[in-house]
Amino acid sequence: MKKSGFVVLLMVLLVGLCGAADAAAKDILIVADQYDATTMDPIAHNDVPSSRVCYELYDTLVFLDNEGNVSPGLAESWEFLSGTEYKFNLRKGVKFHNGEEMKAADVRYSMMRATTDAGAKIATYSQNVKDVEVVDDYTVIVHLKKIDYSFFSSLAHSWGSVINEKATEAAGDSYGMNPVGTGPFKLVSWQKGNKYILERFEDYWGPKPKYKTLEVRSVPEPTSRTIALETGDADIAFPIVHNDLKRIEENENLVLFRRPQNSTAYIGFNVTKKPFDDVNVRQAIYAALDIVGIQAASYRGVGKVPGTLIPSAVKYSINDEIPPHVQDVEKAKKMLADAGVKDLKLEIWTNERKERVDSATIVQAQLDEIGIKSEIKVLEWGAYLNGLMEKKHDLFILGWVSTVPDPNFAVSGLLETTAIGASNYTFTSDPKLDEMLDKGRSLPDGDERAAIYKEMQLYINAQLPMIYLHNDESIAGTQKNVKGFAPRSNEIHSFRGVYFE
Amino acid sequence: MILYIVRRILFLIPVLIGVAFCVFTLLYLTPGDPARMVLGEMATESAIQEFRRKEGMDKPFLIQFGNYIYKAVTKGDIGSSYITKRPVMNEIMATFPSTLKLAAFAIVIAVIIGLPCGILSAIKQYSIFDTLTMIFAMIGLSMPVFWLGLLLILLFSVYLRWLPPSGFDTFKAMILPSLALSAQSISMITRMTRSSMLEVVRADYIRTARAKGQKESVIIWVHALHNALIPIVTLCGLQFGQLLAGAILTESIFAVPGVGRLMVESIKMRDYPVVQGGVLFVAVAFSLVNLLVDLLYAYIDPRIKAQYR
Amino acid sequence: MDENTKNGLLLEIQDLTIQYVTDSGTVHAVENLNLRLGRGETLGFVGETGAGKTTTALGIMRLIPSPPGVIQSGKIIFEGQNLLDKSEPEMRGIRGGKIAMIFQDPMTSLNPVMTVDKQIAEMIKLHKNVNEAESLKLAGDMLELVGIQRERMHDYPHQFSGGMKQRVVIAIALACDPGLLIADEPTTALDVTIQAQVLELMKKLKQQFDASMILITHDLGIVADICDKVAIMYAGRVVEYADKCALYSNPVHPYTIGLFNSVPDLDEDKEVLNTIPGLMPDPMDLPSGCTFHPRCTYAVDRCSQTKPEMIHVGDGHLAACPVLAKARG
Amino acid sequence: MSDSVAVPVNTGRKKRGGLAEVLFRLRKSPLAMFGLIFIVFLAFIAIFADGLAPYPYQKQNLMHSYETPSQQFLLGTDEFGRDILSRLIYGARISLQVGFIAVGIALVIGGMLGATAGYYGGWIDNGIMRVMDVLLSVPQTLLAIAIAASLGPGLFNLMIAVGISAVPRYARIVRGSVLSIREMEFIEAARAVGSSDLRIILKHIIPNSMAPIIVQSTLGVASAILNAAGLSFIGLGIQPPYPEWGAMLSGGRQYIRDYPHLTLYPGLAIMLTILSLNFLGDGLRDALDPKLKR
Repeated sequence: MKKSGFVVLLMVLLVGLCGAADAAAKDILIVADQYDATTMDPIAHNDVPSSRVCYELYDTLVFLDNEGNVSPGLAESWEFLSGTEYKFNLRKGVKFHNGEEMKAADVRYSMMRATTDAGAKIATYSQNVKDVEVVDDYTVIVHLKKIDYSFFSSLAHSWGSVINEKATEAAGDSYGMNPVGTGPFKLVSWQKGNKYILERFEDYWGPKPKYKTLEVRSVPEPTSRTIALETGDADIAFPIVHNDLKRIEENENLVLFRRPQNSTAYIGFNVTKKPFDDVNVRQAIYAALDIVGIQAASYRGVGKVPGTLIPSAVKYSINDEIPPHVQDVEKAKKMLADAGVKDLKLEIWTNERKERVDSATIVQAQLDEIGIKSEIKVLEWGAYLNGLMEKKHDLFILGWVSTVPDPNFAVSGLLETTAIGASNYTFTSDPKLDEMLDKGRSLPDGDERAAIYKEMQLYINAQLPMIYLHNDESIAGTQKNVKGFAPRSNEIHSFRGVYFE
Repeated sequence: MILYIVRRILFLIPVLIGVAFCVFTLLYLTPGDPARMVLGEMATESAIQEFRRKEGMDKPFLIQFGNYIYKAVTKGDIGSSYITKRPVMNEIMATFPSTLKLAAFAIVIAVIIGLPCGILSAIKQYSIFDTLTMIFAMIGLSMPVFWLGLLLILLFSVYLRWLPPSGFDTFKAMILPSLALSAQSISMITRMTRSSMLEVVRADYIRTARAKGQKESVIIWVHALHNALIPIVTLCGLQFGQLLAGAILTESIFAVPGVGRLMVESIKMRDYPVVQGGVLFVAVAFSLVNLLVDLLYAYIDPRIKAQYR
Repeated sequence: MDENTKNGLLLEIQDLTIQYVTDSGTVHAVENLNLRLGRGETLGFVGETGAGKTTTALGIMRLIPSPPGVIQSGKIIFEGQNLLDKSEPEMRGIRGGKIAMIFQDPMTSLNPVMTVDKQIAEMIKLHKNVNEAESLKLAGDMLELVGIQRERMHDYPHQFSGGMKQRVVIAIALACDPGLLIADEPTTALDVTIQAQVLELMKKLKQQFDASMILITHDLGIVADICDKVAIMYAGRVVEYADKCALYSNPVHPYTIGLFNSVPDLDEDKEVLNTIPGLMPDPMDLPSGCTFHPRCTYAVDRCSQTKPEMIHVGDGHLAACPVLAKARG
Repeated sequence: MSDSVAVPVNTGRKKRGGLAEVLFRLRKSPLAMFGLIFIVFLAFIAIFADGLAPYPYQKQNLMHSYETPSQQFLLGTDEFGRDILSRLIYGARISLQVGFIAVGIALVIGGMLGATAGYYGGWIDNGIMRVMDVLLSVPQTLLAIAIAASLGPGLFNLMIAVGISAVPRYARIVRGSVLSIREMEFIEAARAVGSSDLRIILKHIIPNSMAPIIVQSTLGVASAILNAAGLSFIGLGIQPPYPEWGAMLSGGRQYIRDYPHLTLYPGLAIMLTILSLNFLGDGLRDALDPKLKR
């Protein structure tokens, strides 16, 4: 009776609702993302969902395409005056969402703001900016503190977005909720934790989007995202998890996109702690692990095991040239014995990400076979970072995304001495590596730069401060009638060019 | 009566200060440096120091707490989110409607189903209907909401494709979370109604009514129900209060952008002002709902009204 | 039995047996009970707690809670008709209208969430053809009749004292001029001073309304004050039935004698109060034969074997003890 | 009192000892007996998990992942090919541990606070109960989450978080029953013969306020297990590879479409356990409370 009451109630509700499906012409693109943006201030974040919305709201001086080629953005052309001086000629007649014209002063304001504490999260990119010189309303010269050729491509990152000085100053602390940019979309409403709605900016300088409204919902549950695609509640959904790949591929109304991502998940060693300070111990542990199997079991056919620290799509990568790692338990035992390590007990730390926990679980089982007893600690993000900062860890699983596709950013943030206290959680401090990194930055693109990074990758592999676990893929699903969309390797997917067929 | 309300609200103040103190202490003990979390892995040491200074985190614990209370009491300012920089109140108010809707929906479902089931069960005590209802109620009570939520998604979203598993914008999308959330309340209200009715039905004044020659239906629906309602109303109020704050799991399964999820996310992001403000807000809401219940109580029960002076 | 009473017979109970059937056994609450009540008479119903007095009263009202209560057999003839044959709707017309009941505890007998005038008016509306306003007016009249100011008619029960509540209960009971009033220990829960007032009121009103009354009590003093006839109950049976004077001057059944002896006598100076030895038997497991025999000082062998019949021991005086009946008779 | 309508169930029946009497009454409720038997069964499983489980709970077998129930794996395997049945069996150990120890913590702390408050009254009572009011004005789930977050994950911390968040309830209940018992004559008598306060509390008051406490504790174990599973579900609970049911459920939810058995069995296990405890608690309430006899 109670049950049937339930069902009757549901039926009544449903009959009433199912009829009222939307019949209007398609002028809205609905995207199911995993998380909501944290802020729409381009320099107050360093997370992918926020970067994605900034990409639609703002423009940068230069654009980078999927292959890493630079094309003009707000700057029509540019000139490298020297290693530390880049001159940009700005596009004329570009309007902000508030109607003002974009001028050199705004570019200067945007960049200099990024060098203050407001830009602490993207300091990696902005710290080298010395000054921005306003030559005239449509010309600026960016002065760097020291030569760094990786800087230029970073300008295409969200941090390089040009914002409106007046609007930003007026909004003060609440700017992150009231963005004003020059991008093809402007913000209509944002319900935090749920969705934001953008609308086509009719005065956009470039090609205008073919649809009026862009709605991005945050749907944390992978199953729910796939269902949203299947039921037509979403036009585009990402990321898609491995167990739903086939489901989307086999669905004739849907299209699955896969693209290698510029990211590396790794099992790091705390190299300041005994016995992990010994490269032989690190190598022994590496030998004990069937990394290929672990990656396959945890990520289930998505991505691949990296060969080096620099992801394949980033220039000068030799990621795909390294032969696959082979597990050798006997060798591992011997190396461990040679290093004089007995009865090793260790902790493997990870955050809650399922695949990482899964990997840790398998690593634990495999280490057991060479007599290493390990305990897994799954920490919630804040506690995890804090613990790493305090150097209490042994092994830990973490990932690194090269949002800016320059090899420098793939390595420096993880292993350079200056990154200790920031994102260098292996606490690697290797003068030789630091020197190579310096040299790599000071060279313009070319064979010489390529050689340095190749050498660097092999050197890191030999030192083994971390075991590479996984190069991820950007996987997205769309409705069949959605065209002009392709996931990007840095996960900053763009919806500017999407149209319906 | 008004005096009573004012007194109750005044009484809330020390309780809230106590709550604030507890939360403050808990957060103080929580591992994870908010400055580091907020500013990111690449933040420089000076930026972090500046942040800590600006947020008053360099001061001793008690001074931090004192400042917080001082600002909250004198200016009604409970701080701004570390992450969005918006006032905490705005953050909460942005999420509260969803939670309120969810809780209200759930409690309405619970009353609509639970009350009649409980009454029928009591009238037909020991019948098959009664036994089945009680077993179902117990199952409902024992069902972990996160499991029920998954089962509902599996049934209604995956297999039947009737209802969306997430999104809280449309009425359609609100059905599943409300149902999942209401299961426990339905069971509790059913059980409470039954036992309350059974107790009342045995009361002397019901016998008096019978001795007057009154019809059984009038006895049940007028005499008994009115008296039985007193504990039921309390329970509904308590349940509603619980739902307001206890929807955390439901909100996370169905991606409802509510206060509960805001709390969990803020704890994870170490956005302490939001956590503090959120817990305080929930405590206030909880207490106000309880006050409301007490007032409703007086409306139903004249004996209690007499005590509210 | 005198003719007068017989002609004016209002209520006659024949062989009434009521049981409570529970999981742990059957409670023999009332067994083969026989009783008569004439018009205008007041019958005192005396016995210890658990003797079955209230059950008998509820039986007359057909308000035995069921389950577990079951009226197994017997007849309850009220105004010449067997109440046990009545349908439930017919019974509803009789309850309150013709037979009204006053319950023991005035504290709990009134609906706490209803004003008293409405509670009285409810009774009036059920049995008299009046509208809401009239019924409320009559309710006010009834309140005045039982000695409560009319202004207080809109008050809730909790605003009255115990004695006043019982007055309200009496007002409800008498509101429809019933032929029979059953009062179940109406004063037990009240203070002694209030008891007298309430009893006085009941006595007065009973006369005024010309009703018969069954007064359930364990207080022999009250019986002496109000009643015409007395029935002594023990373990579900009436063991002695007589005129008040006859009973008080010449108690026959050993239990009755025991009861009278246990009343403290101010004229005598005794160290110890006389009590009846032993306890009431377990109603699930009654002794065989005369249920009183285990406690009876006069018991002989056959007392434990055959159930004693009611025996005439005088004019309208019956007792269920063959041993003493023979001795007296 | 001559309310002869209330059936005197107790009179005359042979007097049983307290426990035997309770068990006797419990036997009459099939649901409560079901609950009791299931919990005893579960406790048995939990204690002898090492002998009963067909596989170690952490034993991976990647060749056999996601298998549906079969002869080899009675309830199938999870994503690592770990035997779900074995994990459920070990999970019983964890869940019961969490449930009972958390309630134990809540009972000891809450009980002491409540007994002290109720027994001494006055400003001590006032002080303690105001603090409890503060804790009660934060809903239990939220409180548990906050405590769990501040302690960090782990079995022991989970117990503490769940336990502490339940303290105010027990303090209230114990205080309530102590208050009602304190006024009774035998306490006066004990005081008159010069028993110490502690002795009175321990020897007289606590044993006499046991009934509501036992009932509340039984139901409390259920809610503690549920709470702990909820915390594990949102990732504030127990570390892998320990097979906590809530964590198993959470881990399997990504596969709910393809392999519903990963979530079905842990969910069922939680539900049955809670159900049994609730049935048992209800039955105990009826058996222990003379007023509720029917």
